[in-house]
Amino acid sequence: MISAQNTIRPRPHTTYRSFVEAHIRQSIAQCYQCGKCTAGCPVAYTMELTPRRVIRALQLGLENELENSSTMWICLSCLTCSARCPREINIAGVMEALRLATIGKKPTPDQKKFRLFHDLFIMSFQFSGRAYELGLGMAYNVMSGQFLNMASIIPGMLRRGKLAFLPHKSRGSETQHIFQRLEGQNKAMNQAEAGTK
Amino acid sequence: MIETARYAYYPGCCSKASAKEYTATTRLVCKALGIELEESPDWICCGASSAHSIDRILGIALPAHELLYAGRMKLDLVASCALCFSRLKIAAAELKDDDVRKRVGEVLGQEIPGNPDYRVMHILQVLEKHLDRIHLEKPLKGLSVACYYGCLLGRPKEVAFDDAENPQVMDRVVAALGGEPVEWGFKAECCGGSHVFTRPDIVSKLSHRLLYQAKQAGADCLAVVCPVCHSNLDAMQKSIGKEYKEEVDLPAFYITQLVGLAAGLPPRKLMFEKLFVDPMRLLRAKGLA
Amino acid sequence: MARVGVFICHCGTNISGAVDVARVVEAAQKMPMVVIASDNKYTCSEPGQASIRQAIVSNKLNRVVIAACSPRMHEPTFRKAVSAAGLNPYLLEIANIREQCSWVHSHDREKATAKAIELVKMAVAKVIRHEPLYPREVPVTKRALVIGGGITGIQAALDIANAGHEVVLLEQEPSIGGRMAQLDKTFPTLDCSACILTPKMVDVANHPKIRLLTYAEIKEVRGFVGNFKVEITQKARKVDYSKCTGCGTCWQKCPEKTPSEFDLGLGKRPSIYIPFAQAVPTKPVIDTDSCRYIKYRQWLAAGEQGKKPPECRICEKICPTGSIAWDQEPQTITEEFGAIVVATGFQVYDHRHYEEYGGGAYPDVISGMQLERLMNASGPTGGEIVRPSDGTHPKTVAFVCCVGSRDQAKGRTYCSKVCCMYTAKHAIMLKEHDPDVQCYIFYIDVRTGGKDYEEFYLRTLDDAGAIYIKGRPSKIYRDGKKMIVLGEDALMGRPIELAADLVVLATGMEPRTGADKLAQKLNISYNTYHFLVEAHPKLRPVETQTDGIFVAGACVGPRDIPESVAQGSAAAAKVAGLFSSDTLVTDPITSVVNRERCTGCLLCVAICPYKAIDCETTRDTRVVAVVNESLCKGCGLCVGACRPKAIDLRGFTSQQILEEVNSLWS
Amino acid sequence: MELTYEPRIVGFLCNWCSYAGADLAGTSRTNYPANIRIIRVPCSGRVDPLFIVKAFQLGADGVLVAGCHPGDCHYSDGNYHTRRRVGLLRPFLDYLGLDKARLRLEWVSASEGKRFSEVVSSFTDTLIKMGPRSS
Ligand SMILES: Cc1cc2nc3c(=O)[nH]c(=O)nc-3n(C[C@H](O)[C@H](O)[C@H](O)COP(=O)(O)OP(=O)(O)OC[C@H]3O[C@@H](n4cnc5c(N)ncnc54)[C@H](O)[C@@H]3O)c2cc1C
Ligand SMILES: Cc1cc2nc3c(=O)[nH]c(=O)nc-3n(C[C@H](O)[C@H](O)[C@H](O)COP(=O)(O)OP(=O)(O)OC[C@H]3O[C@@H](n4cnc5c(N)ncnc54)[C@H](O)[C@@H]3O)c2cc1C
Ligand code: SF4
Ligand code: SF4
Ligand code: SF4
Ligand code: SF4
Ligand code: SF4
Ligand code: SF4
Ligand code: SF4
Ligand code: SF4
Repeated sequence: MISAQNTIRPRPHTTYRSFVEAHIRQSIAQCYQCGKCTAGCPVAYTMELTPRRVIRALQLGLENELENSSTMWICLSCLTCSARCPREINIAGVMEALRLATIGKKPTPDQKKFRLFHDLFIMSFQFSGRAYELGLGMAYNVMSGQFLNMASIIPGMLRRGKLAFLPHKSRGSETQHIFQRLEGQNKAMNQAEAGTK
Repeated sequence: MIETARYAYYPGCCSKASAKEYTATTRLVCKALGIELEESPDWICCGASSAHSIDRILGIALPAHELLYAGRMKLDLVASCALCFSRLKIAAAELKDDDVRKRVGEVLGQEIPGNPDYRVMHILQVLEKHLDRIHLEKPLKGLSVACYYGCLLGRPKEVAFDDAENPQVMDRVVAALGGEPVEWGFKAECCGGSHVFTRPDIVSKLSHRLLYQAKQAGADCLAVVCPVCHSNLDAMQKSIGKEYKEEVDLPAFYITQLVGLAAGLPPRKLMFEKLFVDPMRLLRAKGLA
Repeated sequence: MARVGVFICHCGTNISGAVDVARVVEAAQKMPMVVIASDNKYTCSEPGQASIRQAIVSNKLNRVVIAACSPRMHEPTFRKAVSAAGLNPYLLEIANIREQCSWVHSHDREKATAKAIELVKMAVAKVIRHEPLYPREVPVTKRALVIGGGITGIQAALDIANAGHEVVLLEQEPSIGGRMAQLDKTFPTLDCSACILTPKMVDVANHPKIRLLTYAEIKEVRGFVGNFKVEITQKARKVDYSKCTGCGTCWQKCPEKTPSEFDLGLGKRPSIYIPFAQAVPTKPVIDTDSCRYIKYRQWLAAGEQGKKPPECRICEKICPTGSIAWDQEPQTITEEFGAIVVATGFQVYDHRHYEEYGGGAYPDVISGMQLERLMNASGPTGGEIVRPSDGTHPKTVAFVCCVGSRDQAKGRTYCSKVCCMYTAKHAIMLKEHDPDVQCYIFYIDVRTGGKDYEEFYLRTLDDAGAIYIKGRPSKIYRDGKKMIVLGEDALMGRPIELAADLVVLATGMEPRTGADKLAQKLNISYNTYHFLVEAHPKLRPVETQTDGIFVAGACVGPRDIPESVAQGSAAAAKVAGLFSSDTLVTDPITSVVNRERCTGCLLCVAICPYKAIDCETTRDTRVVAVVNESLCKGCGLCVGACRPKAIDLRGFTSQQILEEVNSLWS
Repeated sequence: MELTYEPRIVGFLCNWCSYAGADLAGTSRTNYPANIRIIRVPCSGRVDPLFIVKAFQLGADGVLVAGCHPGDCHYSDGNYHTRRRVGLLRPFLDYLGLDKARLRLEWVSASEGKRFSEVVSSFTDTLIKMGPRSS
């Protein structure tokens, strides 16, 4: 990821930025780079682009750096940053927007496991209506290759009857239809958009 | 004679597995207080932290499904999980937007009435509202409780019902039970949430910080209002202790368990055996069991 | 019958170069009521003025029109000339045929001449409707009131008094001195605050022209420039100052101790007290909230309910002069002043609003002002810098800048201006007190605009070895004995966790609670934060929209001592200027109410920006508006608001303006 | 006839900003069309809508009201009242059968001599393009 070219060539008006600003209904030009968001973010210590720098990258139009970072996936959506920003910028919303903006792109190796988790989580209730923790945990462990993650507590969970062996179903399985209709809607909207171009 | 209060109730997915004791004691306590909870037979997952990360409309549509149910019942909707509460409340706010409402309606296959006012409450609010109904059989005297709210009850401002940094509702509830809420600075710091799968190191670090701070503040135990937080602070406690080479041993109760205890409900029904960190020694030491 | 004379100027060739003056003269002679029209090479020259004076006398003129340059240029000159010929100076109208005609239409002599004729016509139409107006002379009470006894008010009071005028210096607290009295050393020179302030306080107390009214408040302000009537409430001190010698026996012996406001809760003071050792006056007041005897009397009055408090009265017993006056009640004093200086200063932002920094719950997270008290040799710890929690000496000290400033989320967007500098000062002083101290300063930008300020800041790096960390912290919490500050080192782009023994919040400046109420009483403006508003931020920085009321110091905006002193002196100079004559001449261009037409709707009262309109009841019990001509500035806003056309503006009456319009088509 | 059409404009200028701005146009010898006749008022807030209506009734082709920029009023907020009053009057012009563009409200400061001459030029141009009044 380290590029040989470290010089920044600002491009303040990118589609990324417009997408993010439309999502949070605020202008990120308001950010005066005080760093309070990073200071309070519980996971900033493990991000390569901290929340303040994400905003900076947006201000300067450094799209590649944003796309290649896992920051928005490491973000816990805890809203600490948004709650404390002196300029009242919804930084958690910025993270959410960046997740949505990059969802169609090929994930970097580091992003993969987060995307996998979300996909599996959604799959776990897409058909039954309700999330199925055990299935999710096992599927994730198998597919991500991180076998030992939850291993230590699984026996305890079983002993306490805290893991159901079979998924619990919602009556009516409404979720399946929701996903179908959503897909239809998104397709229609994409077509409409392509049509206007 | 106390009047029964009725609410629509959204248990959330964890209620069927990891948070069985939370749901069970919520029902139990509510029953004891004359609060009726109406659960929708066909409730579905709110999508938690995943749906809104993948598709904005999906993140609203899933919780909206439940809002519509409560709307039909003309009841305020109560959630016991902080994460579900947050998603439901955010969805209720988003539905005020005409365009969003139209799209969500399409996805749900039903029209959503205009100008909707869906009221969402967290179980803490319900408990506080009906505190006067609790008959204190066994005041939690001498029990120092670190109330842990998690990051989502006070944020964002638009949906919060308490201060973002120093919330007080649970402290008031615990005080009303005769317990002693401790002052500590981490009531609303994040526990690591659902990163337990993807980045367990993060959960360990953040939850350890919480446990350590609670203990430092002189707490005997934690009171928790969210299954995700609870699993991180209770189930993971032992492995966190190992990782940080110090045994914590801080029982983490669901707030409903504490209410039940103070109201004199039998310990057996409060399902203390489901907790990973055994609270019985503490309760006996305090003369509460 | 109006007899109008019209005088048209050539201005050398400035006018005649573009306008055919002869034709204008000719046309003017034919205008209604014009008795004589003539021209002049240079009207404003002495011969030019003389010819007008002569024409007025010999033609018995009672109205004059001069067509020349802009009235903004020579109206005063010509008013004098007209008046020298025995005419009321307001029976003059000027047609601006230079700036508005010859100079801007120089390429078209025909059009310029035609326009000049019309401009003269308009002036004639207007002047016919002119009434004689008489400026009023009002006497000036050469006595000034200075509200607020901080450094600003002290400076203003001394300067006015030294100019030879009487001053009343009014202070709400028991002593003058303001916030500066609480400071230890002061940037950028590190003079000891008391050393430079106390002599001035003593000067105030001893100045024959200054009367000190401490423990007093403004109740009501009426009147206008030169003639204000002010009601002042003298709060009950419960001590008779005419007898008390300030011997100090009482406050040394009083058994009741309560947190000291002056030491911001870090120390205690007795119930009968002076706020600090160098207080002026050095006479005590009794704090009725904490005094035992007052509680005892309340207990008696409440029918002896509850536990009996001790009766005490020790002060009374030991006072050698019998000065304790339990039955003293608040008094109202009414005084007259010619000018008022408002110097009510600021208060320190209350960091309890920052819950993420502990909301005031951690004893070892203190404000900059509290640190001043800890550093001060006469402070609660005798100048020893210790942690409030356990009295140990802090070795690692973290500073957080911009607390309560530059923070829209907390409703304070402005920069408080002094906190960067006082934080630098604190870092230098801490190092001087204890060479083992290491300071870390969290900042967003370091702002050091001022003479020698940047050099002073650099000393924090060079001499004090302080480490500046760019980034606003997000959270402060306790871990064992340490306070942990969570910040970002924005220059490294990484989060930073700092374990400090003491955290100092550089809290900002905000106006005193109640500044808005005071401003309302004085009829001056204040902004959303309640800082007072000056007449012009650059060119009239100590004046207000209300004549005779001046503002100075930190009540107008964040200010340090050099600026506050400069403003105090500036306000004093303005007052002295006002007092330099015995009377004030008021502009007669004011509005006037036709009492018969007025329906008493009072729309005009609401619209007048100067509160110049009042209402009164006529003999036939109708409510009508009355204009206070001393307050009216002649803007004419009220005239447009009045539906029944009952109010009009002298010199610019509706009829006059309509005649001007009319003349263009007649 | 069309070629020699000279619209007549009445200008109400506040003493402190716009009148001074017009003076500055003069001292800097900035030429502008000679169609405007200026009436000095202490504050644009002194302009009674009646004056404007009267000017139009008598045959004015255009009326200009000019005052200090919002926030700069010599009398603190007179020009806000002006803005409101002129706003309220505009619909009334319709009723008189007049194009709204015949009434202009401009903010001209004492240092904007050039701007003043531009305002007069463009207003005169507009009125010439509109042609003589039909009512
Ligand atoms: C922590 C800190 C450190 C500082 N250090 C420095 C420094 O080193 N160097 C420097 O140049 N500046 C420093 N300053 C700034 C300095 O304190 C101010 O510039 C100065 O005190 C302003 O003086 P003032 O007279 O305008 O206001 P104040 O000092 O606030 O005085 C106002 C007075 O008016 C009185 N008053 C208020 N309202 C009323 C009322 N309604 N009726 C009657 N009386 C009233 C008040 O009681 C008070 O006595 C520091 C400020 C702070 C907060
Ligand atoms: C690029 C720039 C932009 C600025 N913008 C702003 C702004 O937006 N807002 C703001 O508030 N400030 C601004 N300033 C600052 C502002 O220009 C100064 O504060 C202000 O001009 C200072 O006024 P003065 O009268 O003290 O000095 P000067 O304007 O320098 O006047 C001094 C006068 O004294 C005369 N003089 C000097 N020596 C002698 C002598 N020996 N005998 C006789 N006469 C002498 C000089 O000829 C001169 O006319 C700006 C400054 C600069 C450089
Ligand atoms: S806290 Fe707000 S203003 Fe400060 S750097 Fe973060 S986004 Fe920008
Ligand atoms: S919402 Fe995300 S970016 Fe913001 S503080 Fe929480 S984890 Fe950090
Ligand atoms: S009065 Fe005015 S126009 Fe006449 S000569 Fe004097 S400056 Fe010139
Ligand atoms: S003892 Fe009496 S004279 Fe002495 S200071 Fe106290 S009140 Fe004044
Ligand atoms: S009565 Fe007692 S408590 Fe009150 S001021 Fe006098 S000595 Fe102090
Ligand atoms: S002076 Fe410095 S610390 Fe104070 S508000 Fe301004 S930038 Fe912040
Ligand atoms: S607006 Fe006119 S009628 Fe109404 S009170 Fe004022 S002067 Fe009288
Ligand atoms: S002319 Fe202006 S200042 Fe005078 S009374 Fe009317 S509104 Fe008030």
